[in-house]
Amino acid sequence: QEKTLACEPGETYVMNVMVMGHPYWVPVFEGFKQAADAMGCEAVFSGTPDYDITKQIASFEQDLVTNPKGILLHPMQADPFIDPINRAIEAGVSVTTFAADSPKSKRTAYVTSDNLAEAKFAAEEIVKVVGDSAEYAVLENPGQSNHDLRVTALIAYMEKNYPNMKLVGRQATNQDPNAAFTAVSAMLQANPDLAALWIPESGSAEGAVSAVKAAGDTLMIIHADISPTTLEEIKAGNIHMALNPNQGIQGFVGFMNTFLGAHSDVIDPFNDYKVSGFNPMQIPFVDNGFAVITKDNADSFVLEQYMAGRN
Amino acid sequence: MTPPLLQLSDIHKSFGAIKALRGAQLELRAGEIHALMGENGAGKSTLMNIIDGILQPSSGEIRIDGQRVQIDGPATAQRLGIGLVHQEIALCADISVAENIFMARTAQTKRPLMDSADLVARARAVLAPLAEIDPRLPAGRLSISQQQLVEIAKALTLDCRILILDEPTAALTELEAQKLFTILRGLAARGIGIIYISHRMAEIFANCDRVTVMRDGQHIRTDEVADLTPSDVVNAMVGRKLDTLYPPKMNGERGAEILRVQGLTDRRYQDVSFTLHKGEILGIGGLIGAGRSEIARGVTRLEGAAKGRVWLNGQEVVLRDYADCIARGIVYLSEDRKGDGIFLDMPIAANVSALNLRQVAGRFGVIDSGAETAQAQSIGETLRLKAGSMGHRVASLSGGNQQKVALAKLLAVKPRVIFLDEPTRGVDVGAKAEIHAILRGLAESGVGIAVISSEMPELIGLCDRVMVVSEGRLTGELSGPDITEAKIMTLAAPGALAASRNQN
Amino acid sequence: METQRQTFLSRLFGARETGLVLIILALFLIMTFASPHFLTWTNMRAMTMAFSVEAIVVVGMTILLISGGIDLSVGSVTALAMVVAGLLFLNGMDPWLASLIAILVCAGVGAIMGFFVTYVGLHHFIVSLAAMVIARGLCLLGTGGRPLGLFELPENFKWIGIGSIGVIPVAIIIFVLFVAVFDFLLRRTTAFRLVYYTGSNEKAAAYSGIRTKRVIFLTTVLCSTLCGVAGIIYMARFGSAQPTFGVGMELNVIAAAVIGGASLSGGKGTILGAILGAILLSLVSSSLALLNVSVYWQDIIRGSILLAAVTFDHYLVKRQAMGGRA
Amino acid sequence: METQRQTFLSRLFGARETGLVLIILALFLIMTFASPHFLTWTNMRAMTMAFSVEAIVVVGMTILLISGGIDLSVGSVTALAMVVAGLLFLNGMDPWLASLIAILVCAGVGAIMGFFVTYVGLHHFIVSLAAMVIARGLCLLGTGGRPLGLFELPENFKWIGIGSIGVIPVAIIIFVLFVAVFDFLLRRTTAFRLVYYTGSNEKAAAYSGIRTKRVIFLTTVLCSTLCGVAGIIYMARFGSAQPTFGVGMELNVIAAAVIGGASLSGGKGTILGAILGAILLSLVSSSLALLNVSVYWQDIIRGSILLAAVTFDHYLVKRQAMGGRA
Ligand SMILES: Nc1ncnc2c1ncn2[C@@H]1O[C@H](COP(=O)(O)OP(=O)(O)OP(=O)(O)O)[C@@H](O)[C@H]1O
Ligand SMILES: Nc1ncnc2c1ncn2[C@@H]1O[C@H](COP(=O)(O)OP(=O)(O)OP(=O)(O)O)[C@@H](O)[C@H]1O
Ligand SMILES: [Mg+2]
Ligand SMILES: [Mg+2]
Repeated sequence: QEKTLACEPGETYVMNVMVMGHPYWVPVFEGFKQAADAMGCEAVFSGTPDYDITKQIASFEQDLVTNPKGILLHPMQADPFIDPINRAIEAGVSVTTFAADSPKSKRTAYVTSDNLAEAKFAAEEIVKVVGDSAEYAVLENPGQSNHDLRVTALIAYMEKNYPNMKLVGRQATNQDPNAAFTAVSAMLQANPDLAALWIPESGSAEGAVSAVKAAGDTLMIIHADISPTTLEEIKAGNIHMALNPNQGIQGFVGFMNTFLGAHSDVIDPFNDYKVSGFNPMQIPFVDNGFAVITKDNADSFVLEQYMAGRN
Repeated sequence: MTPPLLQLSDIHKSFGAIKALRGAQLELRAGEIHALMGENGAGKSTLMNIIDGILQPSSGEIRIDGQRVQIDGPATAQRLGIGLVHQEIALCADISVAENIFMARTAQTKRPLMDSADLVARARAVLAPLAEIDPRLPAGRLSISQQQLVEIAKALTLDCRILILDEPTAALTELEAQKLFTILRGLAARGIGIIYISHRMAEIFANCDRVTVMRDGQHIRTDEVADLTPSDVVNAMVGRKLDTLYPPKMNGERGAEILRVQGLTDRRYQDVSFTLHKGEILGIGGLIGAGRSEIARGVTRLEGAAKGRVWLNGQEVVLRDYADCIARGIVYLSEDRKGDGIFLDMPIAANVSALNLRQVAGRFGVIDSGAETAQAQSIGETLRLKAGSMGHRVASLSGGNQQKVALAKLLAVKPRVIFLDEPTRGVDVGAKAEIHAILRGLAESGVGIAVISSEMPELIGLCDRVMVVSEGRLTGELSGPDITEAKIMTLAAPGALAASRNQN
Repeated sequence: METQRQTFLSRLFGARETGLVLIILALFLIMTFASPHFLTWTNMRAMTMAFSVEAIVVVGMTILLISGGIDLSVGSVTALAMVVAGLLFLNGMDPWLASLIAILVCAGVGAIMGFFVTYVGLHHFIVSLAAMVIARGLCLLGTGGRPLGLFELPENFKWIGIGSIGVIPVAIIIFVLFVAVFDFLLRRTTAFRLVYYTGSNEKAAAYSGIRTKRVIFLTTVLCSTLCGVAGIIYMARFGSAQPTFGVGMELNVIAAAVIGGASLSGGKGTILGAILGAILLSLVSSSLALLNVSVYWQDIIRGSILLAAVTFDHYLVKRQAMGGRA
Repeated sequence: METQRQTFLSRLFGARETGLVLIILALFLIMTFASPHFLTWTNMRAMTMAFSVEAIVVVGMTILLISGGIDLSVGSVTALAMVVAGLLFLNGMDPWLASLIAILVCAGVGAIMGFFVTYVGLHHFIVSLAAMVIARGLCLLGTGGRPLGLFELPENFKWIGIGSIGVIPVAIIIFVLFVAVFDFLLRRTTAFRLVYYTGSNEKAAAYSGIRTKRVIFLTTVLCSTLCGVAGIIYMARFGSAQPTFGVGMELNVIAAAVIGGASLSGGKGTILGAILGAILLSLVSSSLALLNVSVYWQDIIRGSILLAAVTFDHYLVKRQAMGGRA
């Protein structure tokens, strides 16, 4: 049999996520599809609309029923997916995780943007703008691992490298703009010298910026992810900057890894895969990088424009 | 000849397979008080609900002043001048008495704003001839008889030509009933036609002009009251002769003491002491609000925290709560069957077994539904309960039959002491005689029985001894031939206690 | 002296509300000592802004609860208003007209719920649950799950969300207006009294010739309509329409009404009480944020204060009821 | 013929449940034609697993609803069980003992709620709302907001979550057991009959000598305890303890019970009905996922099916009720 990298007719790959309606997935799946098209494969978007792990596991298992060649999975939680992923691998389905991992499972690869790198970048940016002895605050969303990591890593980095930076506020706003509005309003009251604000997602950033505007204050806001509103606020100069994971590459590379995991017969690496029985396509971690969005390049990040004319 | 005010002809109504009305008819003239009588479940309330538009007949026609009308709801009925006092009390518990009384007015008014002060003043005026009730109290705070009076007041404020009262006096004493009839006479004199439903024979014969008797959803006869005797009516209602209305009283000496209550005191009654004996039925008489119900609920620990001592069969007992009482065989039949007497949404059988499920359960507390049904069936039969099956919800029964379920629930536990608060409220004459016979039998078999009743003939006909309560105190006790209406009324009147003290 | 004070407060707020007012005053006092930033104009302003829009939804929910209903769809319907108005605006419609249409759409959702409740005979809970899911679906469908950026909204429109008249934000003025008007309507007008009657005992109300189905239908529509109004103000405030806005709002809003004396079985409640409930909930959240209490402790403290407040209020109301009888 | 069939089904499931069974059968039939993957063992297994643990919570909620209560804290309390057991295990305790303690902690939460409801006299809604917030706070506090990895749980413990007896998963066997036992208890035993009396008319129950406060207290505790059991099974299944687990679970669970005939005003409902309600909800979700319906349409379809099913069931029950009187 000829060793080529292309799909048989009807060969299908699935991208499975939680909270399917979330706009974050749109450019990721777009990248996934682009790669699938290039290889002549079918791409399917699946998962659960809810924030509910039992439902996501059920949808993952239902994906398996349809006999796909591989699944690119965003596991809502790490450990609950160990067993389902391993069963999928045993059944001969290639599984790659993205944006959230299940490290103890036998998935072949994990594609993500490096939250630690984002946090470090944000910390350095804050220090660059407000100096290394100022007051800063964070909003958080406890329970969601990537958001959690972005916040805790930044705090740890500051403590280690800039001991004069003072963390004066830390509030859970859970992506709710109204909660962020309340929390930031109170922070501004309690800390007149507050200089910078790090927010791990865009929903809270929207509330935060409207609170800052309502209070007539100026403050350096830097946040991760992007939404149309925060994009406009960046253009207007009310938000300093946003760090946005490279979603398209995440999807594209995610597909490639899943695909390679399914076509591992073309790979013959210099290691022990033959005796250990592992899939030769093993990568612990692929960084898809992130984009820095400022006033200058904001126009390239209008999702509507990007998606116009695509499905 | 002018057509009658209201004419119903050949009305049919079924609920599923049950045919509640099978060609009922009724003719009401302006200015008359027209009694409507029939056994429990004969279809009286159903017919009235059809007149008020709450139910739609399966077939038949309704004419007012000879004009055929379609009544699609109470609002339409009101526009046609029809007012109805329901058998079941339906008041808004959180809302003031005054607002309850004028609810229909508020619904129709064109005025945008409420005028509370005016409402209270007018409510006071309407209530005044009936009873002393503060119109600002929420209706839920009133006793059941006071609520009944509010229901009546509500109907009296309607600007109606046809007034229907469905057992308005079931929870009232003769005094209030008399006041009501005085008002009704006045209304009739102004040309208003009144349909009056009651199971109290004496009332009918003293106050009504004509009577229509129904049986099994059909019209039996309509006559001038003057042309009839009570036994004619009973005969028409039940389709057979009733020999005696009341069972024979105790003959000879009463037996051993079963229950002794001493010095019972709580907020609304003081120093109440009495005894119950084997073979004897004790009546408790008094006016509305005298505190009779509260005394019974105090003994049985259902309400308040009464102080006082209780002996059961000569042994002093400490009763902690009502569950304790039931365990010792002391039970209470509530006067408010809908509020706390029955479980409307549950099957009849489950209602009857509620006080002691163990009786119908096998090992490990597993309910034997066959035994449960059989129990309800057998008690139901003795009480002449009219029901399709013991599995039906109590809500589908007629008012009188619901009362029988409430009673069956108590009788099912084979109690040693029973306090019965208005036990025959809404029960027809036939079943009433049956219930009285059962009570007499129980008394003879050694069950202590105390009956609170607002119906004077019942107290006089049934009880061997009557104690009278006035304003929370015992004012006296009558027995044997001393039990007469006049003597009871003297003791019951407000201020009776002071009067009796003065005599001594 | 103490009695006199109580009577003064009682007269001002009605007996039912006095307890809540006392609790809120106590929290105010504590916070004033706990944080120097608490009793500042800006903080008061920010705190009021935080609940002023949701309070409009609380008004609708309270009226619906009084009539014996309940509405789980308030959060989604609020989001739906934002999305509909946002989409229409992005397609070139005048924002005011777009808002009006969005509010009408919300009213339509309420009418559909009302239809299923009154004419089909289903329970409010299940109908509004279905409506909650469907309305959220419509939001997703309309936006593809992406928030709509409405930065281009004209200033005169944004004014209702972020503008001020003098020093007082417009949103707060709108809030006070809605509360005052509906409190008056519910307390004093014959039309709204029927809502209490219907909720207290639907059968009794029907027997009195009140068209109870119509009352329930209309309160359902009113609640959804007010959600629509709130959604529009949120849109003006945030300059965006978020399809996921208001998830979980229903519990917060119902809690406010219940704390304020409304009952889930109908017939009870006042607008003023419900708003005080909303103020209490919001005050606690704002205070915890102001004191920068650890995230992990916030929920525990918030829940405990809620429980303590309701318990205290309960005893107060009970004592008053006792006293009232004397 | 048709009547006979109906009678057969009715006898099997009880009149109230027949409608739901018919609806579920219809969906089954449709799905079998719509997707070749539907009627496969793996799919059935995945679908059953998806609701089998939550169904245990549905059992507790149904009993509580019948007694006239409601519990919004089920999701947090389920998470609390996971967190408590997980922390104890990580500190070296035997997982079975840790689970027992966690379940007792949940029962304790229920007891506190029960205390506030019965002895203080607050409403279940507000008490369980406070408990929901507090329990969630405890979960966050215990874990620092991060899931606890419990990969080291011994196999014999994980077995209850992911093991099988023959081809049948243990979790499904546990679910069937709980449902069968509680359905029997509720239908047939004297102790659980008291729950119906209490919920149907609390005052009449008290006037029948039933210690209604005790009944309400115990059903509240039972519901929380069953949440604890569910939490432990989830932990065994997932091999982790998630502090944010179960957010929004309460609505789903209450919806299942209400679809199955329970009433928010108490006195009505059966376990079997509630479980059928849960199956219906889960079946719809799973089917939409299997058919790979666009996410933007899923909510709309889900809500509409829910509404249609409840409406259909309502008419069926109404017709039966008519006929049933015969
Ligand atoms: N909603 C209902 N569903 C089923 N059956 C009903 C319903 N309402 C009444 N019935 C039946 O119709 C019959 C007539 O009842 P109705 O209430 O009219 O009797 P009634 O003459 O008023 O009796 P009572 O003197 O006891 O009040 C009874 O057999 C009753 O069981
Ligand atoms: N000041 C008051 N405070 C509270 N309740 C009152 C007051 N006045 C009257 N009531 C109510 O009136 C009722 C009168 O007592 P009770 O019912 O024992 O009287 P009764 O003699 O049985 O007469 P009735 O025929 O009204 O039942 C009480 O149950 C109580 O609810
Ligand atoms: Mg009747
Ligand atoms: Mg009485």
